[in-house]
Amino acid sequence: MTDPILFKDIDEPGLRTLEVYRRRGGYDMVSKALAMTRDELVHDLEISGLRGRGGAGFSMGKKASFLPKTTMDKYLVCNADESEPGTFKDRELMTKLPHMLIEGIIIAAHAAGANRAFIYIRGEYQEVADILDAALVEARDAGYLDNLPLVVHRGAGAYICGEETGLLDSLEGKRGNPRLKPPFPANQGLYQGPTLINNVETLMTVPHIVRMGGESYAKIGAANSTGTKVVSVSGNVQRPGNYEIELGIASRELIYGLAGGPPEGREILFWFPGGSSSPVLTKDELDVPYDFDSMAKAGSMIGSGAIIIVDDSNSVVDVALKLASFYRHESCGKCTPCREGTNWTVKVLERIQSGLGTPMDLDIMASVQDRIIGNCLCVLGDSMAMPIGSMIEKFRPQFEEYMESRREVAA
Amino acid sequence: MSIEVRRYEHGSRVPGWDEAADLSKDPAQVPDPATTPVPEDLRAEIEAHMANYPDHRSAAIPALAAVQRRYGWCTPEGIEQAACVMRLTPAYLVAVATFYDMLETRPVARHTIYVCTNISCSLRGADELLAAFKDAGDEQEFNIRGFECLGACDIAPMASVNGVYVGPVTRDEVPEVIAALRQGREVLPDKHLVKRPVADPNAQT
Amino acid sequence: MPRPFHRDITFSIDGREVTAPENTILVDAAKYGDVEIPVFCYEPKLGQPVGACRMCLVEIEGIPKLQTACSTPVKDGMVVHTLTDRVKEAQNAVVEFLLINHPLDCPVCDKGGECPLQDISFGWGAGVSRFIEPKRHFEKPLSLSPLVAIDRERCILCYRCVRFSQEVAEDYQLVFEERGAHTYVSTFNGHPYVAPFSGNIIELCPVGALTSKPYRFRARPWDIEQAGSVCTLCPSQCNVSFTVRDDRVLRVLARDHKEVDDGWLCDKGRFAYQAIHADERITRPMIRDGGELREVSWDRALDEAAAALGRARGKVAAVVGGQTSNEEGHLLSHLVRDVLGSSDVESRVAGAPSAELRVALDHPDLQATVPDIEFAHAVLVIDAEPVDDMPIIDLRIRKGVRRNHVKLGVATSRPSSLDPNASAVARFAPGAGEAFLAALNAALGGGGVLSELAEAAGTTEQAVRDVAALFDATDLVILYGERLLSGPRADQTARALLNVAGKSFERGRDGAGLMEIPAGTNSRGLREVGCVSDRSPAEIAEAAAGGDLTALYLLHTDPLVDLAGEWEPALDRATTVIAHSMFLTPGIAEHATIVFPAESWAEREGTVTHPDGRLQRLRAGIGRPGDVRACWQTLAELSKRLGADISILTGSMATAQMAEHVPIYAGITHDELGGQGVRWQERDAASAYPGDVDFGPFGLEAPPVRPRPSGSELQFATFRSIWGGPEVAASPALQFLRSRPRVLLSPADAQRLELFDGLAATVAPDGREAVEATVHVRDAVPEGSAFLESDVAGVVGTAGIRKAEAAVVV
Amino acid sequence: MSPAQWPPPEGVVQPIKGPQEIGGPKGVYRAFGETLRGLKTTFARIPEGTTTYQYPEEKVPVYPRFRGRHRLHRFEDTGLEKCVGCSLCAAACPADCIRVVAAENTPDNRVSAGERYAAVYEINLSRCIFCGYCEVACPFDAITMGHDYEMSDYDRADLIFTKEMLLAEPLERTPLRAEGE
Repeated sequence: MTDPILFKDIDEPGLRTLEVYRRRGGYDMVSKALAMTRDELVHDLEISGLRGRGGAGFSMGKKASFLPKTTMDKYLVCNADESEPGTFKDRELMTKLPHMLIEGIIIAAHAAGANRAFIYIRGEYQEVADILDAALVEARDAGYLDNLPLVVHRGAGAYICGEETGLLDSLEGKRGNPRLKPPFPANQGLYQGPTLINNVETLMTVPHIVRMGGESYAKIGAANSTGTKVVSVSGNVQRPGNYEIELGIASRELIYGLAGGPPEGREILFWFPGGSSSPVLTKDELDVPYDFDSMAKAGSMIGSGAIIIVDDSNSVVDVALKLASFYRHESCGKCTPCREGTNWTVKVLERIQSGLGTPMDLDIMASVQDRIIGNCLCVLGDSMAMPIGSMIEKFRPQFEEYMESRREVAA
Repeated sequence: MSIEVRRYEHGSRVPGWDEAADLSKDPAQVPDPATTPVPEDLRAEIEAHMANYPDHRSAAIPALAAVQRRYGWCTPEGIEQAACVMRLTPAYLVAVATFYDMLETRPVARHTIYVCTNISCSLRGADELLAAFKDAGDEQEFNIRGFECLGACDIAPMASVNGVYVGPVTRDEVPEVIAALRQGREVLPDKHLVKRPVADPNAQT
Repeated sequence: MPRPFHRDITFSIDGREVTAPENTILVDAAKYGDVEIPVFCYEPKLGQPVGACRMCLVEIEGIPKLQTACSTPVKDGMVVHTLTDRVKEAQNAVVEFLLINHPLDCPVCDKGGECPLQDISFGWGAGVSRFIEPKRHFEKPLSLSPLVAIDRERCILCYRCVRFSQEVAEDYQLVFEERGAHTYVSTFNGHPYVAPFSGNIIELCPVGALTSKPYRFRARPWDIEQAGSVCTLCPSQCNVSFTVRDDRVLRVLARDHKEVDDGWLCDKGRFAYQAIHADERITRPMIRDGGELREVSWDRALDEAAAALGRARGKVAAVVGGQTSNEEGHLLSHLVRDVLGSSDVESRVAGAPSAELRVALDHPDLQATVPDIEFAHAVLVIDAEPVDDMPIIDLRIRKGVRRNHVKLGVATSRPSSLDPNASAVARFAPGAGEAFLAALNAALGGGGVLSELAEAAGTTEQAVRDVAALFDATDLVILYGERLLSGPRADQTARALLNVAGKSFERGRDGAGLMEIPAGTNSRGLREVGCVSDRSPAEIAEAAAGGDLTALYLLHTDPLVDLAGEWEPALDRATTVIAHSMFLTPGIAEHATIVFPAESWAEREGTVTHPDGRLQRLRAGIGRPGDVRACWQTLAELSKRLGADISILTGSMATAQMAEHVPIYAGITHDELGGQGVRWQERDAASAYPGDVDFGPFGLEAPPVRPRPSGSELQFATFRSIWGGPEVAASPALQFLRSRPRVLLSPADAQRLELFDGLAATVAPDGREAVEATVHVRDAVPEGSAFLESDVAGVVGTAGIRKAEAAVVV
Repeated sequence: MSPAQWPPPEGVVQPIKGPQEIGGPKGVYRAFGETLRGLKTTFARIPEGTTTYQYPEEKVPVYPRFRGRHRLHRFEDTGLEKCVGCSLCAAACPADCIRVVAAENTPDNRVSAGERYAAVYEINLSRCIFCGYCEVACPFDAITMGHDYEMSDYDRADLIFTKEMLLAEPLERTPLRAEGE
């Protein structure tokens, strides 16, 4: 295990202030990065192999290179609308290292040629937003933001605003409905201008890449999944929390070694490797290495890097209903399959819970998930359909058993 | 025995769906400054937000949040005032306000307690915690809501009390939270999220 | 902005090679190959696609996921499949999802039979549903406005209505509230959706969620016939289609014409059809007998009219209303001039510029077209409020600004609804149009002292300069209200306007030019067929009051309502007043001696000319009620009885007769006009337009000094709102919108005069009868000006305003 | 065969056998045999008695699915009309003999169960071809074909049946054929 990069000395008292952060070498990379040309910086980011930490896992350097080199207004938006159930790494990072984010934004804005930046933070994180605002005042006073107006924009509670185009609409002051793609934000994003959108963790990694150089950063982690990743482990584990790991370690080590595994006497029923929208894996799939490609091979995804452990004291139907209800609540209602499909799934699951379900309902539900996947405007519909679909596929006997027992209770 | 299937979510009808337009009202156009008085401080706050963005409409959420802070919820009058300052129709703002969970378009109590009831928290007893809160606090005084993931699964089950994250909260601590709010004390000072160290043992190198 | 040009490309759809313009949206491009892709939310008139309904998913080779055809522009060599199993599965899925919560109450639904959801479910749905949970049930139907009912159960959230409100009409009153499955269409806090164009959402709705209250349950699609014609209620001359059942107009729909109306209608055009079947309509000829108008036979009425006109030979004047068709105008002009030997046939509302200047202003080289507004670099609106004077142009201007970034300048006295879209706004004092133009001319380097002229116009130097900045644009379109060129100083104003136009664009350039927003529907056509006189209407009135004229012919107009000037004594003094009218408006009820029933716009045959020169054909959609006869027939008959050699038996013969006498319309026939009309400037006969034209630049006189109001007096002008006119007054559904006197005041003046919003006030214009009106305090009204909504437009001067007596009691 | 080949060549034309010679025993049979065979049937019916219906004193019974004059129905419990005025019958009618004008129910004037009701419902029975499509088209079973076939009248105008006439309880004038009859 290499030394932590983001988490190094993270609990040092006063790290939130500019003074302590600077004493620890903070903002040193700004001058180094600004001295590089845009192309050099983008190249460095590209060879570092840094992939977006927000969920999609797209190469950060490539994304920055897509922005046209015109003189028009360009924007950098930091996606701090961390709402994926099970994810809380950005909150931790922003609470403790607000200046590192600002430093990352300044460097990334240079890489993208952006002349205006926004941090879109979810409205629930009021304390974190206050911390960021305070840091922003310090940074502004210190002159770091002279050429880059940076505004912390607080959301007001909508999961869909974590989707990049939904976030842009919300930031423009509209309802946070996702937009059609193409055009992609890199061409027509915020206020119709080219826009680079990155997750908090991605942006905070940027100064470290500048410090280490892209090549040496690429040496950490697994092939095609370079670097370290902060993983949020929650649910039925003994030590829930954020852990910075080198990508590619065995999931078992992460869950049992770092987070302590499920409570005494319990076993893992299934687990979400990348937030609630990733297809679930069973306890037999604990040895899959924790990196982008291995997870994809196992039929799931790293997503935002949030592991949720469900132990065998829970019923898969209850978790499925919780999940489906969440997505129904958060569906923006713009496109038909997501709006109606999430609603339908919840209704069927509720009926199963009330004892009126039949095995045919499972087939219908599975087919509804199939009909959602790939037909929606954004990924929210898929985010429900994939885990629910995988639950029905992997836990059909449990579903049927549950229906049977419920029918008896109801009778 | 017949089991009642819930007709619609939460067993109730969706707010708004049964509402007709009141034909005696005038159409809601952009409020005219001449006939819409706006409190000076509210106007100043909204205008400051508007100045932050290239397009003043971006200030919709901050403006609505300001209205909510001032009036307790997004009152129709408050929305009209914000609309007047922003030169938008009130319908624009109400469309935005109803989209977001944290903006209230119906009257609510002064203290807000959001209990996260999403997967991670509910695996650790959040549903029982929410029930305990609902039993302990009355609706006139507390706006107690089960909320979607609040992004603090490490302290599950948790609650956001007037914006302050506390957790893990046990059911026994609920009366204390309620009492602290009533008396204006700090809520569970030892359990504030911002004071917690990182769980990662490698971080303290 | 030049209009986009697309080259043709070839792509493959369902195995057939199809040629279509490049970058056409796939849904439209597929139609070139006779392939239909089902859609709900896609509607190109509404702007950018939203891709919300997901009905149009298709497979495109090379792209792994299904794509929405509504948002994919077609490219050369693209290979598209719409019939594969994957696509069918997706289409079945979307239909099934949509029908989950859509009630199957088609038999009671007004949309049944003409419902896209029905058609698409039938054509692309699986035919079965696996959804066994109870459907949503809510109260229905609910009012959304006095004109529109909403049924939220049926709504499929396709975004069309809210997009219309937000992105076309830009009134932003109709929005989505809540989110997800709870989303519903609503307005703010229960306010009704009342806007000039609100009715369009009914036509846009692809299900029965939004229905027209006046049409509710009147007929089924198989009960009705559609009759295409042109609406003559305003100069927009929108192409409409009348829904006819049992010889009654039950509904008016838009008949898409890109060069005229872009497929939209205003609520007046959409709902005022009720006036056609109003009980108040005159359906038989009437003669004043013992002070009372009594119904008589046509023969008797024609005899009396011919006799009276014969007696008044040489002393006849005709006033022609804006809704008169070209044929009627021509026949009346023939009757008055050639048969009766008089010279006064006037269609304009007030004094107008001299014939030479008019020829210059209307010259084909200076003429802008409606689509030019959308594609110009800049548009300048002078002294007109499009939404009241020519509503559909308002939408066109907004479209240009929104989609093509056209720069808009607004120079008016009254605050305009277009102000928020404008990049330059200038407010000048009521009636100071001439001074403003002179100032603009000076700002453009045309001579004169800008500061003095701006002062004379009651505006600021900066405002004039802002407007002048628009003239950097290559293609500039200037829209001016007819009232700008009315009044005693019309000539000077017209010269200033020509000077300004000369600075703004090259003559003869496509995409730039002048366009008049006339006071009457067919003002341009009537001018061109010869309904212009040397005397202004006010002078005619004076002559009649003085006894110089003994017979007045009122064609589709009531001077007391429509015209400024002193008409009461004129009508009193004239021995014969013949009127063609649909309704007994005050002037006609009081003064007419012979009244002929007039056809409504749904019953009429003939042609009208759009302000940009497009001749369009009116076609009768329904039969004439009662004893009503065609107006051209009556006029021809009168000429004949008075000895003219004229024989017109059909509407097309009337058109031929008119075309024969108007050189620039030479040879026009109904066949040539077809359903879309034709611009006369684009025909060969346009060469008959006078060639020797003086376009200036002219030396300008100093504009007159404006009267300075004092005390409780304010500078004052009247305006006619879109809801004025007898048609609105006679339509039951539009009663709530009917124009009522209201006076707009600035907050400062209101405070000074101790008036508040909503209070009743007495408005006493200089030298006119005082009117009681409701006070509306508006921030945008400039201090010192007041505007009164009234049927008589264009009264300008000063007025004393004070609290009404009644207000004190309250 | 193409016209060019006319008249056909020799040998192609086959002579048809003409009528046999008159007379002989076969001739006698041919004269009376067929008549007798017919009379056999006639005489065999004599024991069955008379089958002539003495209409109009006596009426022909009809089958249950006989399509006679239309009826409109009401709900038995509420008394509301079943017809909602959807006009589908008018659309289905091949003779174009149905005219429906709908109107909206109000709380004060509730005629049918749905939002709309038929303010005017007319069937022009002089044009009706009794095909029963209206019955099939009706989504609410509001219109059915009754058994009455006695609709002749002296005035064509009287053959336009209004909603009131169609809704009225009809006189059961037509006997129904019993089962198996």
